[in-house]
Amino acid sequence: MSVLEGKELRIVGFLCNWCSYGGADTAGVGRFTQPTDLRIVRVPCSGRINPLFVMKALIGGADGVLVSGCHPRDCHYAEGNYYARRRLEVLKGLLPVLGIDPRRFEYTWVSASEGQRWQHVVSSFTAQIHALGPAARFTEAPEPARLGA
Amino acid sequence: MSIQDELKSAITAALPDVSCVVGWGAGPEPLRAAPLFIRGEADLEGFSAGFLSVNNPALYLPSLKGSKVGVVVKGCDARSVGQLAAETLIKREEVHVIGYPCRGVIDVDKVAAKLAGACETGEVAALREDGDDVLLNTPKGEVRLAKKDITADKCGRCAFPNAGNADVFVGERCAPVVTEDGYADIADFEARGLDELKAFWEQEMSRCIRCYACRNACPLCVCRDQCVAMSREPHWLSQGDGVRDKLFFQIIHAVHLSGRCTGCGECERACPLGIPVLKLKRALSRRVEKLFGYKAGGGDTPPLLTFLVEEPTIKERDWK
Amino acid sequence: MKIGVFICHCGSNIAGTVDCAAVAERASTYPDVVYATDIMYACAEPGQDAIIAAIKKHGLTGVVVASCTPRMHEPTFRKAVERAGVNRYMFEMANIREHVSWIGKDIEANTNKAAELVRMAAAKLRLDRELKPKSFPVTKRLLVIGGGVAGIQAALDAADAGLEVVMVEKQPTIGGKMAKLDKTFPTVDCSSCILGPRMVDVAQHPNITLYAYAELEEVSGYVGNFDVKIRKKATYVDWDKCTGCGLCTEKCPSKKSYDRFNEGVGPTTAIIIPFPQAIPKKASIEREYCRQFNKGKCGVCAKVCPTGAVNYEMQDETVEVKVGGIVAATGYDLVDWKVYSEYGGGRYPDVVTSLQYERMLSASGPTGGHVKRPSDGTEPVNVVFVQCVGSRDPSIGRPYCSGFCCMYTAKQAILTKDHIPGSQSYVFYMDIRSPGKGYDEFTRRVQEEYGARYVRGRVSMIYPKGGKLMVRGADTLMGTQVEVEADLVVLAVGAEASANSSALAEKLRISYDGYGFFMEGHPKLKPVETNTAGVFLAGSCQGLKDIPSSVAQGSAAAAKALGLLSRDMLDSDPQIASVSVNRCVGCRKCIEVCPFKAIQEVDMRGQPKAEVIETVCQGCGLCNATCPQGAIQLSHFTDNQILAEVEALCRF
Amino acid sequence: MSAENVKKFISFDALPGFLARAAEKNAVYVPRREGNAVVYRSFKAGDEAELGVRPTESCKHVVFPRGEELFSFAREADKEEPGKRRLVLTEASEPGAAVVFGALSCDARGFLAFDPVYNGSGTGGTAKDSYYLRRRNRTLIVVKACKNALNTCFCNWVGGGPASPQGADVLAVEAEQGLVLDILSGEGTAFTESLPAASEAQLAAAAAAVKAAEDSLPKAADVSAAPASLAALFSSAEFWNKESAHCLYCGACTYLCPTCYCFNITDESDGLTGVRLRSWDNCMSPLFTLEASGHNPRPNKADRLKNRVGHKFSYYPSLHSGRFSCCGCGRCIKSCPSSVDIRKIVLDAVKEAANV
Repeated sequence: MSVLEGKELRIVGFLCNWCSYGGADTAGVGRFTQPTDLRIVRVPCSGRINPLFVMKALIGGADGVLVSGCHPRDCHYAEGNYYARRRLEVLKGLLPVLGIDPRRFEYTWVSASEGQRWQHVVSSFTAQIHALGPAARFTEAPEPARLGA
Repeated sequence: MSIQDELKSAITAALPDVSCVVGWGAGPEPLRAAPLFIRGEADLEGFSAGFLSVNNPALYLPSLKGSKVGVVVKGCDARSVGQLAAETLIKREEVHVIGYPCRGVIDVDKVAAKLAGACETGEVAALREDGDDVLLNTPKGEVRLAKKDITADKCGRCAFPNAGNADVFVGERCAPVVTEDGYADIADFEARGLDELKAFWEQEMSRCIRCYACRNACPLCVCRDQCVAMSREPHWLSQGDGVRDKLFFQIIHAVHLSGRCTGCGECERACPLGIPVLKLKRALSRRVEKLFGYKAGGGDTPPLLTFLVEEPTIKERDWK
Repeated sequence: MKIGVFICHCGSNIAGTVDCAAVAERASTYPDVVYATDIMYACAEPGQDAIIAAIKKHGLTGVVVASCTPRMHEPTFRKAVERAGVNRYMFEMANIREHVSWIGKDIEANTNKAAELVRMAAAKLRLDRELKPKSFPVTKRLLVIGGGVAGIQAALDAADAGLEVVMVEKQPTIGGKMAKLDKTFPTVDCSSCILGPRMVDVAQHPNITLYAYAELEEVSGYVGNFDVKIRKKATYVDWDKCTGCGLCTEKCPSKKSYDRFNEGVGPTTAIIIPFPQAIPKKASIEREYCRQFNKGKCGVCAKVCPTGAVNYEMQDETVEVKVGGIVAATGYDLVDWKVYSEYGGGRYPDVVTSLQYERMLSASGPTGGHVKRPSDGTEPVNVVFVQCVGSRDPSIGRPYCSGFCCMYTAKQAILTKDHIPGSQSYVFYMDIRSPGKGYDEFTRRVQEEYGARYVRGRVSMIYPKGGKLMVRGADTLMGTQVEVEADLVVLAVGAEASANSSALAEKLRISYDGYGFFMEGHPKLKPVETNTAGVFLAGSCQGLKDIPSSVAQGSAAAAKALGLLSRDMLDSDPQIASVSVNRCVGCRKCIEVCPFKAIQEVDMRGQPKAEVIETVCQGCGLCNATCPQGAIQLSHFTDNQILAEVEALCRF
Repeated sequence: MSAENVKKFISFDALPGFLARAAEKNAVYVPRREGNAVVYRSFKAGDEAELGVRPTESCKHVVFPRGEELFSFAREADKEEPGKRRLVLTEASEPGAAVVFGALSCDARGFLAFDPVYNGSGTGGTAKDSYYLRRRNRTLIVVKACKNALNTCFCNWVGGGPASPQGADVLAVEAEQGLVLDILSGEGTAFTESLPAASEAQLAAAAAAVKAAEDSLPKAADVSAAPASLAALFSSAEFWNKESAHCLYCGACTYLCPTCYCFNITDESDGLTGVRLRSWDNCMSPLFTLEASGHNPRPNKADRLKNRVGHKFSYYPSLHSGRFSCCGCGRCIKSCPSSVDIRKIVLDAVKEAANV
């Protein structure tokens, strides 16, 4: 699906159900205005997030990907976010070498009570992506334009 | 006794207790050896370990699980054995590891570059080692090349030339080429800038024929028949020829190896189209090493299968 | 598959900033969508009926409702589709209220976003599979953490209904904060007369096992079958032998111990029974004050004990209990008021906390119910009460109102007059918060009948002057500075979540807010439930509240627990992981990371394979993200489903 | 020699211009060096064709793309009846004419193994693969004869040679700073129309070059017994386990092979729109014979390697008048990451079967 031309960029969020999705709900209940770009994929736990989902979105045309889970020590499943933290932190090392601006991916922790923090995270991440502009798409042409040509 | 003879004795000594010993023998052409499965002393005849022993014999170990096998290893191969054991993908006690000091192995592509204009590597009729050089019989006459100019890149940053975990070690341990892998190659590569790197991968991956030699040559890719590259459930990739899917497979491979890759470089060597796929894995290895001080192959639990409640090295963004 | 899509207006909550009809029209072009409409209130009865009717009329096999958050009404709609014969898991929600209409006013952007969220939901739904819950047996035993009034109420209600209850209290006695109170507002009746019998009931109830001076060490398992480890701290007195005669406390030579129960108003002994009505009425040694432990010799208590109960070698002990549900009722602590240097920061003995004052007022307290200045033991005349000490103060990170201080201050002013008829009370307040039955009348009585002088303003400074304390503050109603010469100053210290509440929340795997108060499942509809099935909340641990509210919540938590544990079998959530044995290579990575030990290795024709223990799996999906070949998949959140959602957005 | 069979000549200097002109009309694929590989790329003015080093891959993808869209489909909603879906199929656009310039002789011969499978001749005309044929018929192949043999070459074992004209429209032989072009088809005539005839000296030099190349090949082994030998060893697990021990069963051999023609068909769809895709498949892959039940009649690499070798040297010849489905290019040997050598396997099989 194409983004709202000129208005939005494609930003995908992966949020754990218990904390961050709840935090986004809390932000909504509090009517904390946010940019409209973000589309949230709800998962049970940040530990469910295979780093490859992030890559799939980025290679598939997302301009930004935001992951958010429960704060460390507060995972609904006790340990999921600890694993997520390591995996996502490691993943950041892959982006530059692929030619993807590492600022297009962030992860953070937002609890179900932190509506305001969520508003802040979404607003600053969206602003960050807009500052970077649309991501260059990886070609699907069988023969890409040649280097140095 | 020469190293070759010592190795042969070590293999002979091991044979009664193992179903086979994996090593190297003569290959289809002078520049290339082939993995050799030694089941009896008769098979020892073709055995040779040295400059041409590029294949990583640890590759075969998971499929031989269940019976005791022997394996002759270079230092880097031994790291693969260590990692497989750490992940319980093999039982260490089922593997009899025979190590020897490795001083580097050939990179046939570098030979090709040296011979460019004169002949192809496939035209080399014979190879003879002469100290630090090799002598090649080519249609244009004998060519002398310094080994250091045609040695694989990984050997230039080798910190583990002697199989550390060998059950039997043959010969004098040699000094490591470096003590630390500085990942300078990755830093240089990254310095090319995002736009150029994106174009680089588009160009390189457009050559990919999806043969999965990279995957199948990887000793730590143990999903093999069940690899997500071809499965529909889960369906990560289309079967098309597009660059995005082909690149995405390399991303899958790299992510699956993060914190596990020992940098043996077999993926990149195996690629018939010469795509430098090891770079992605090394970028992740560099990060894993920086974050967790973890070098795969040492026998510790892979860092992504564990955690610390407080991660001293992870600086999270505070969103202030 | 035949998908029906229902776009809820939620009155104007959604329709105000989302063109719901346009979303429905776009949804009608999505894969497998055969019916799409907008609807005024999807959750209301007519809305649910319309969904059911559409399922029947169009033969729908899956439903997407775009409305509020699934955390709110997913169960509602799942039941609705089930009533129409569709498996409850063939249902997806798109959150177009909290995540769309309520966070922006741009109708074009909102409408487009809503349509995309519906597209994602439909894409996921196409890959949903019918799921059926499995039944598993329940341990009919309830754990109550905390023996304050809320915990006591919960325990008694549950025990009276026939449930086995295990109560864990970290102090040597139950009773909590209420046991320290002299009287309660607004009736000014005796606190211990109300609570005392309830405490005795706990001790005597055949269904209640009490572990006092004990703490929760570890919780594992899941709803219906929690495995709990309780650490019984060493009391150095064998409670099986102790009769509570109190001889040891009389003879103990270490008489300068801090009296925890009495908030440090007067010293106590190293071996103590906290107060006469303590339950259990058993002695325990406070090791840090005991000569035997500090100097290595004394042994007086051991010598005098008629039953030989004292045992200096006693060690902490761990008890393991299986329970089906857990009520957390861990209460509150007072804010550390000593951060306020303007109030002396603890340097002036005649500045006391409301709780210390409560102990002075209590006939069973260290002063025998006589109000005396700690500095010289004289009876005060001018007593100044300072409210909101540590409440409504963002500068110390306590911006909230503690809720009960206005009322207890009024009560203490009344009691002051009762105890010292010639006294004069002054109350410095910010606002008087007195909603509740008879509460506002109460605060009026203290001023009108008892002559307490209420000054609206904050106290800026307290300083000593010739044996008195000068209390300087503003009278904002008069617009003047006031200074009162006080004999005694009582600080109405605000409350905060009890110490280590966050650590307990982590053990229980429940959420807590920034202050450490536990998060209820829903602020309106699930006030005593948490998002962790089988864990309930009672009392101030969820948010500060007075006694009646705490008791009400205690009963409510018991009712919820009873509802859960009245069943012999529970249905497991079928949104759990399952292994494709063909694809599993037995690498054990999932087993290694599973936080619940819910995966085991099994042998299948000589090949090692992973197997999920269905009732243990909690559905976090960590295994799924770990398995390189995706052989283990989390039902309802499979790789393909998440990929379908991603690809609904990122495929160009 | 008829007028049409006049051999032409093009100098290396004139070649880029000639290819540029050809590229204006057709897609022209030439071997190009990329990194450590030589691959076929579409020629653009200014490009340099690599006619010295032998291409890493074969040119079969020009006729048989690695991933070919057969058609696309869409489910369109009906405005009047929103619940109804119309399935709209769109055929993939017709491929244009293509030229492969600088193919190896083996590559051109490889298509001769494809043809009977896809043009119906192997099935009595019943099964014709129009997708294959439409590209095959529009692709002109200019073979550049090899100057000498590589260690891995064995085209002479299977009826080929460094300058075999089989399957080629034009055969180019390097001589006198250019190429002598032997025109072998009508399309080849049209393609080379603008070029001058070769001189006698050029022709003589070309003939000498061909002779030298042929002489550089070792004597061909006799593999005439291979079909029977391999059939005899069908059940010899021991033989195949031994031969396949070091094989890592990737698809490099089959995907680089000019004669491997197997494919897979998948629908790649987001639910609304999608394509039916034909992509290369290979018999070394465990999925190749995986049945829906989960059963796989070729569960391990020995079974699969047996099929690959057996197909090329036994089953295929038995169906297609004795022709091996192997052109002897040796790419499977040269590019095998674990140095599997099909020549050795075939010879071992012949020897082993003789002993049985």
